[in-house]
Amino acid sequence: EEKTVPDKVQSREFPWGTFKLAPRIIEKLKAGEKPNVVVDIEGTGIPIQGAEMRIGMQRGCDNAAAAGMPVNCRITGPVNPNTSQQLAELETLLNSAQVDCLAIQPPLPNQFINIINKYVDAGIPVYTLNIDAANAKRFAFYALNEVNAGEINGEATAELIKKNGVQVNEIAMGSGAPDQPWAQARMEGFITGYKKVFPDAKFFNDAKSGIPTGKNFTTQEVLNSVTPFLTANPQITLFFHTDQGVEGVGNVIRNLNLTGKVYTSGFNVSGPILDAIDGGTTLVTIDQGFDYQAQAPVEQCAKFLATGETPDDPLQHLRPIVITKAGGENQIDTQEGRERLKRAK
Amino acid sequence: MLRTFGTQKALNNLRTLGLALAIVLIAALVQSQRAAFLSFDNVLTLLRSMVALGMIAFAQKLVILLGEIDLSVGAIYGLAAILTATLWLGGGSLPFTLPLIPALICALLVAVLAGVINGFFTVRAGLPSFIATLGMLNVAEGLQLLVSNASTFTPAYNDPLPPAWELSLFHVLGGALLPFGIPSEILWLVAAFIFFWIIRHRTIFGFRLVAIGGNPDAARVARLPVAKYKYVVFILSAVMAALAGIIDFSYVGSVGPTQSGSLLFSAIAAVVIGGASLNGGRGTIVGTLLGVILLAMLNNGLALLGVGSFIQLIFIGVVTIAAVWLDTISQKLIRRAGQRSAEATT
Amino acid sequence: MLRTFGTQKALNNLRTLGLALAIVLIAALVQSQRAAFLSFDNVLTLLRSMVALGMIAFAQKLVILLGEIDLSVGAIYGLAAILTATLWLGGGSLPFTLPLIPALICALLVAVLAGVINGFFTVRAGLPSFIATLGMLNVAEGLQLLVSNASTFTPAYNDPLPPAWELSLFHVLGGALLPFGIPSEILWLVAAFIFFWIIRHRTIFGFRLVAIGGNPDAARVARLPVAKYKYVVFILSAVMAALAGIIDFSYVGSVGPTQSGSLLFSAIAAVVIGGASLNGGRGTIVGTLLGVILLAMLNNGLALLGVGSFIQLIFIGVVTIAAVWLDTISQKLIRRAGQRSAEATT
Amino acid sequence: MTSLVVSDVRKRYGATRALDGLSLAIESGSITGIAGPNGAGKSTLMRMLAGEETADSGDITLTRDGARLDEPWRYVAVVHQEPQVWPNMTVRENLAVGRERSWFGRMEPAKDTATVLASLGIGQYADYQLADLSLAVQQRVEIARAIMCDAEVFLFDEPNSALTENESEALFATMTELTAKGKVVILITHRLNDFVRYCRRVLVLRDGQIRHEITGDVSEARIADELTVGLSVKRVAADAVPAKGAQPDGRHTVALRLENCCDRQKKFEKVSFELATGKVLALSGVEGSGARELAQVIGQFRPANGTIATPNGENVAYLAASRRQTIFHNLSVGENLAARLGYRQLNGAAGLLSPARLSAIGFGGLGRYNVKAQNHMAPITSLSGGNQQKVALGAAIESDPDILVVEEPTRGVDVASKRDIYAMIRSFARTGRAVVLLCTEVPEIFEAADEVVVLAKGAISGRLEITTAGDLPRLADWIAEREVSPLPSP
Ligand SMILES: Nc1ncnc2c1ncn2[C@@H]1O[C@H](COP(=O)(O)OP(=O)(O)OP(=O)(O)O)[C@@H](O)[C@H]1O
Ligand SMILES: Nc1ncnc2c1ncn2[C@@H]1O[C@H](COP(=O)(O)OP(=O)(O)OP(=O)(O)O)[C@@H](O)[C@H]1O
Ligand SMILES: [Mg+2]
Ligand SMILES: [Mg+2]
Repeated sequence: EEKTVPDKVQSREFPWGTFKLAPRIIEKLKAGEKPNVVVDIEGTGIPIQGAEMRIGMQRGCDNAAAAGMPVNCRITGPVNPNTSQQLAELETLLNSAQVDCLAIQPPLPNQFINIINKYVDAGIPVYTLNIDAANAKRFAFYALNEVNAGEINGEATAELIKKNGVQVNEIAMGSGAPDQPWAQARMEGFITGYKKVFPDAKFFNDAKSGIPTGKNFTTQEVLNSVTPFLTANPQITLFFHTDQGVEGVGNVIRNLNLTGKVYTSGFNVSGPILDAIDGGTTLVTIDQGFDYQAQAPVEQCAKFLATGETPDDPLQHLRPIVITKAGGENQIDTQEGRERLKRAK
Repeated sequence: MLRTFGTQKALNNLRTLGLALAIVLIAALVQSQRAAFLSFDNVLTLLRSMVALGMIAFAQKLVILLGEIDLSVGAIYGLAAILTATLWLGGGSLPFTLPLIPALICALLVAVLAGVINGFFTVRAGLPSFIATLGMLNVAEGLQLLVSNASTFTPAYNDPLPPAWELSLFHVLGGALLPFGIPSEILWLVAAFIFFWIIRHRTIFGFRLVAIGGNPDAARVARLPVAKYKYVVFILSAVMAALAGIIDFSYVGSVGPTQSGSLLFSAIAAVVIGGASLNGGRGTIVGTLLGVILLAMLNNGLALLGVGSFIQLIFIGVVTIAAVWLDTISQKLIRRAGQRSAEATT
Repeated sequence: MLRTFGTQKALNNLRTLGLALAIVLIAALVQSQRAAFLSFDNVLTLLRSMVALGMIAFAQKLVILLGEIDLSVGAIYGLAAILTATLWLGGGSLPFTLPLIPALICALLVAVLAGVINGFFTVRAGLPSFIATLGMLNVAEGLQLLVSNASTFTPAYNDPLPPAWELSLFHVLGGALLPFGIPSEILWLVAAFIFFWIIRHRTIFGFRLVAIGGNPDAARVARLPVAKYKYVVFILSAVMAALAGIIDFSYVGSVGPTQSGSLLFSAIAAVVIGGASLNGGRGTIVGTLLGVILLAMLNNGLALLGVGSFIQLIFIGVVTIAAVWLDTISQKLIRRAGQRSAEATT
Repeated sequence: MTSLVVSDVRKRYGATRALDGLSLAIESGSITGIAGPNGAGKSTLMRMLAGEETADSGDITLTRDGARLDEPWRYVAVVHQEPQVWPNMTVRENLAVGRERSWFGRMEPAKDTATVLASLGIGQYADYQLADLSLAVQQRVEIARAIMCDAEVFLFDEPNSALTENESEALFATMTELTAKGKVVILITHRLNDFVRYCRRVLVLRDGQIRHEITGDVSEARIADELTVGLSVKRVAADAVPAKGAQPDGRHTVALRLENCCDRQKKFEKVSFELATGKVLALSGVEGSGARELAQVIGQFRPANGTIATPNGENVAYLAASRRQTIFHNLSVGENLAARLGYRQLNGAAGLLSPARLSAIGFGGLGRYNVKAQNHMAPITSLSGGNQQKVALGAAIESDPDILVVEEPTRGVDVASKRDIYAMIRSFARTGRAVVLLCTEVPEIFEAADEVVVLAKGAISGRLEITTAGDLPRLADWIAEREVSPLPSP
């Protein structure tokens, strides 16, 4: 027997115009078949990010089923960032009508506007995650606010510096991808946040000229570049790293016997990062919750296809998970960080 | 049957038969699983995904024919697009902007310059082209970042918005839809194939490239213009990469730095899969096209089949080897048959 | 001065003089800007950053000496580390775990297998080694991701924690500090250099590799064991890559699936910078070491100087070309001087 | 009427004076021969004339009908000692390289390709890739390229070293035609007989200078005398050369047996014979007769069907004809000599390769094989063609095999060294080992071999003890007869 598909699902007004759900999807919903939700991300093999997003997708899928809105879920995308391959894959998926709702992370902000619009025009709802295409007809965007997250990190770091009475002479900032907008946004935010506490803080570099620490985001590369940098610049006593390379920075501080003299803060979690926080070399890290970034749009897809509900504000910022040694207000401690890590495995 | 053509010449034309066979096999397999594979739309998508790779691979073919290599193509692909974007739209670190057409010309001229520099260091300074073009790769990627200031450019949403005619002209380059929904980008692929096929098989230039690549010493003794030809080929390679970058920019609608991904690697792979020897002197443009098709089809087919991205890699590795192996075996069989038939006729 | 050695032999030993000169120049330049450059600690850092690259480049040197290429080294580097991690610690997609030593043996055996497969497709199936190892690259990267499930492994925080003796044994492999704070990893570099130098310059194996690479046809006529040697070299290359991956894992303390693309590229670049020809038959291990030093020093020096990332790339490109150019010029000069001194003595 | 004048040309390579103030004047009208021992500077002179290298000093002038021609090299066509051709292209394409007649379309050589190819006996190979063809065919392609050139001066550097008697004759007929058209034709060869038959003037080049000129009555003896004048190198004493057919203990044992052996590509079929120790066996036959392929099968370089048995597991050394297949161009002379050796000969006390032993082998080899080189560390590419050949052969002999198979052992080797090589091969056989030579020259068979086996159309058409043939002309007749028909003529 046919299920009813609410009008809100079949057609909906957006600031950019009217969205009409593809007839084949309507048929599918009527027949009670499970719709296909595809999460297409920039790099499925990127350390931490790839694995967490897969986990988040699965959790979103389970939650949707538990809420009575079962969907099929699948994660796609090149192993490494590769614009043309990702684009070609998206086109192929569209041609073969395999997607009933798309959650996508484009390689750069506002990239893939055309293909996103093609999906929406073909009657497929699209949500973006982690990296936005604000000019496209996407329904909503799920991510950290990078500037804001950087700011929170900067402020939390500064508070700890102040509390511990540490002398900070000069602050350097580095990144595996200092050219990327997200990295620059975090550095920008970090400066703002830090200066809230120490308005006169001296920065070695600005947000546009982050120290490069290796394109592949591997710890080896960070070791090879940050070790000589810290050796040559003894006045640097705080190093902010925009991504999981903070693990390598913690290693460097330990290897150079600078524990207690030089500190670092950064993004992402791993065993060594949490240990470095316990050991005192690392002050703050922000768990970006990649899993939440993938989970939210999957649940939203299921919800939209079932009820037609979608957020009015397209910017759906997720709250950054701040990890410090002791935890605190809006923060979690390393123990809780480890729990999260274990759950993610 | 084989006896009927008999001559070595006809057999030479079967060089890449095994590869063609492999492609047909793979296509049949995918089609049997997913009917959408050979749909009109998907074939267009497939062709579209071959454009940049094909343009770059054809030119790389000529470089490899000479026994040289051009590692800078991916970086120049990106640099040309970034230069076009920053010159035209502003917002990078350049202190001035230009209208679209001069911006395009500038980007292409920079590519020509890059080709000349590659040629200079290979021909005059006598460096291995691997080093000369590796240096250019790094320089071009650095310039890309420096010029763009690492930002992303989207003509249609730029502030200030370029004139409408410029936007539509730019769109026509690669993104416009022709009748039947054919993206204009595909025309470039067709044009490039014809251009390079003629260059390779029907001009004195291509003929001599084969000679130079086959035996550079003999070519020098025969006073072929080896140095000049190398310059031309490096310039051609850089210009094709730049063109590919620009039309991909037009098709995608936006561009950022370091977007060339695995283009360099795939282009060289396509050339080698297509039967070229990295030592030079061997291989056809049709072979390269088949190499490009194989790689593009594998990506397309695996995406269609919804194989996980990790298993995709394994598949791609195994199928590439299998296809080239099939090609090698079929070549051996054909040659043997040819020798036998030649014996019979003499 | 030149007169005193005079012979061809001595001149041959000066082959890479220009490169050594370039390295000294760069070192002097960086040192004049940052006194920390030649500090004991930074030299250790520099050496440490050369370990994996060096081990892989030395073995790649032998592959290239034969006129072949091994593109799979980066992927095998990653695969070996991931295999060790998942087999030992669990948590990947493998259904069982092993104690440390069997896990290490397994990882190395897989590398041997990869080398044998590379050898098989190159030698027996007659594919270009570019294709055979490109296939292996994809397969190994796919396996890496598949086996690890793209997660990260940290022995010291694993749950369950491995026995303490295993942890310290593993730590000793690459991470332990010897007297004067020298990381044990550096010993591997020294050992690898000595091992490969002896192989190349003081064994019949190395002597014949040069001959085979110089003229494979003549090698076949002379009945040198071409096929066997190719197998051995591919296996050696895979095993060195695996070892490098494992000791880097030990030094870093954690491992995730890496796309070690830049390692492959750097290794080949180091070999070519060091004076090898991709056509085979030319180049020394010392040359390769100099190539490795140049690349590592550039990265280290630029990081020390705190140059922005965009300009770093441009620097690396320009300096690589300049260094090899200097080498080419100095080789020419030396040869000319040698001829002149030979004339003078007769 | 064209004339070529070379005055006081000098060229040094390091310490080697390849040309040391060489002067000569050559007029069109007849073939001029240039004779000289290996490393005398003949090929260097050719390269100067063709503009492939520039002289350190001196002048080259070319005048036609009294008018001086600028850039003389533009009017020079060369047949190089080592063919400069394109293995990746077909024969026809090879002829077109550099002389394409249009810049667009299919590249075709000049119209008379077919006749030229036919006159050289390679018409049927026009569309074959050169890489698939033998050295002999490649050399003919090189000749065709030169002949089809519209030049004033034609230089032939050992053009017939891989041609049979008949083909040589055809080539010389062509050369004579060229002289009749008023072209300057220069011939370099180590087959003195060719000078006698086709040249009325022979210049003898030694140590980078023209040392002597023979005109009118050109005889082998006169040239040979000139060539060996003042030869300081120790010659193999005549009485040390073993007599033909002599053997260590008076008995020949079987070193290798072929039974019903067929080539995989049917170059020969059902060949059976035995190879005896202590003897030098020559294989002979025109290109395509299967003789070369048989030599390669015996040399274990070519796969074949049927029984190939070595009763005592004899090991075989094989030497190909083309130096492209025998010389390691990236190694020094000494390393080339040692390239086939193993652990026992090369390893020192530590079980590692011993540089001292390596250089001892190189040093010894230079003297033993009479190689003219700066020293054993010189790159092999700095040696003249003939000296490279001596090194290649030396390397094969150094490896001390039980069966030695050599294609064209003295290709490009001078008269004096030829004698040494024959002596060496015979002493080698006398130590109880077997030697197989693929010969294209009857005099070589006569001088070096104990026995000859002739192949025609893929089958053995005759086998003869050289001693029973008597003299050289009778041997030549006997072989020529067998080369044409597979069966004894009725
Ligand atoms: N497997 C194949 N399938 C289809 N076309 C092929 C195949 N192999 C070769 N061709 C094409 O057939 C045509 C004839 O090839 P051929 O090599 O004979 O041309 P050519 O004019 O002799 O070129 P060249 O001068 O390079 O030898 C070429 O255009 C070639 O690209
Ligand atoms: N490129 C080079 N480098 C160094 N020495 C060279 C070079 N080319 C030739 N020679 C030397 O110059 C001399 C003359 O060589 P050339 O090739 O002209 O001899 P040739 O008379 O042709 O001898 P052959 O009969 O053996 O071919 C030889 O001693 C040779 O070693
Ligand atoms: Mg052809
Ligand atoms: Mg010569």
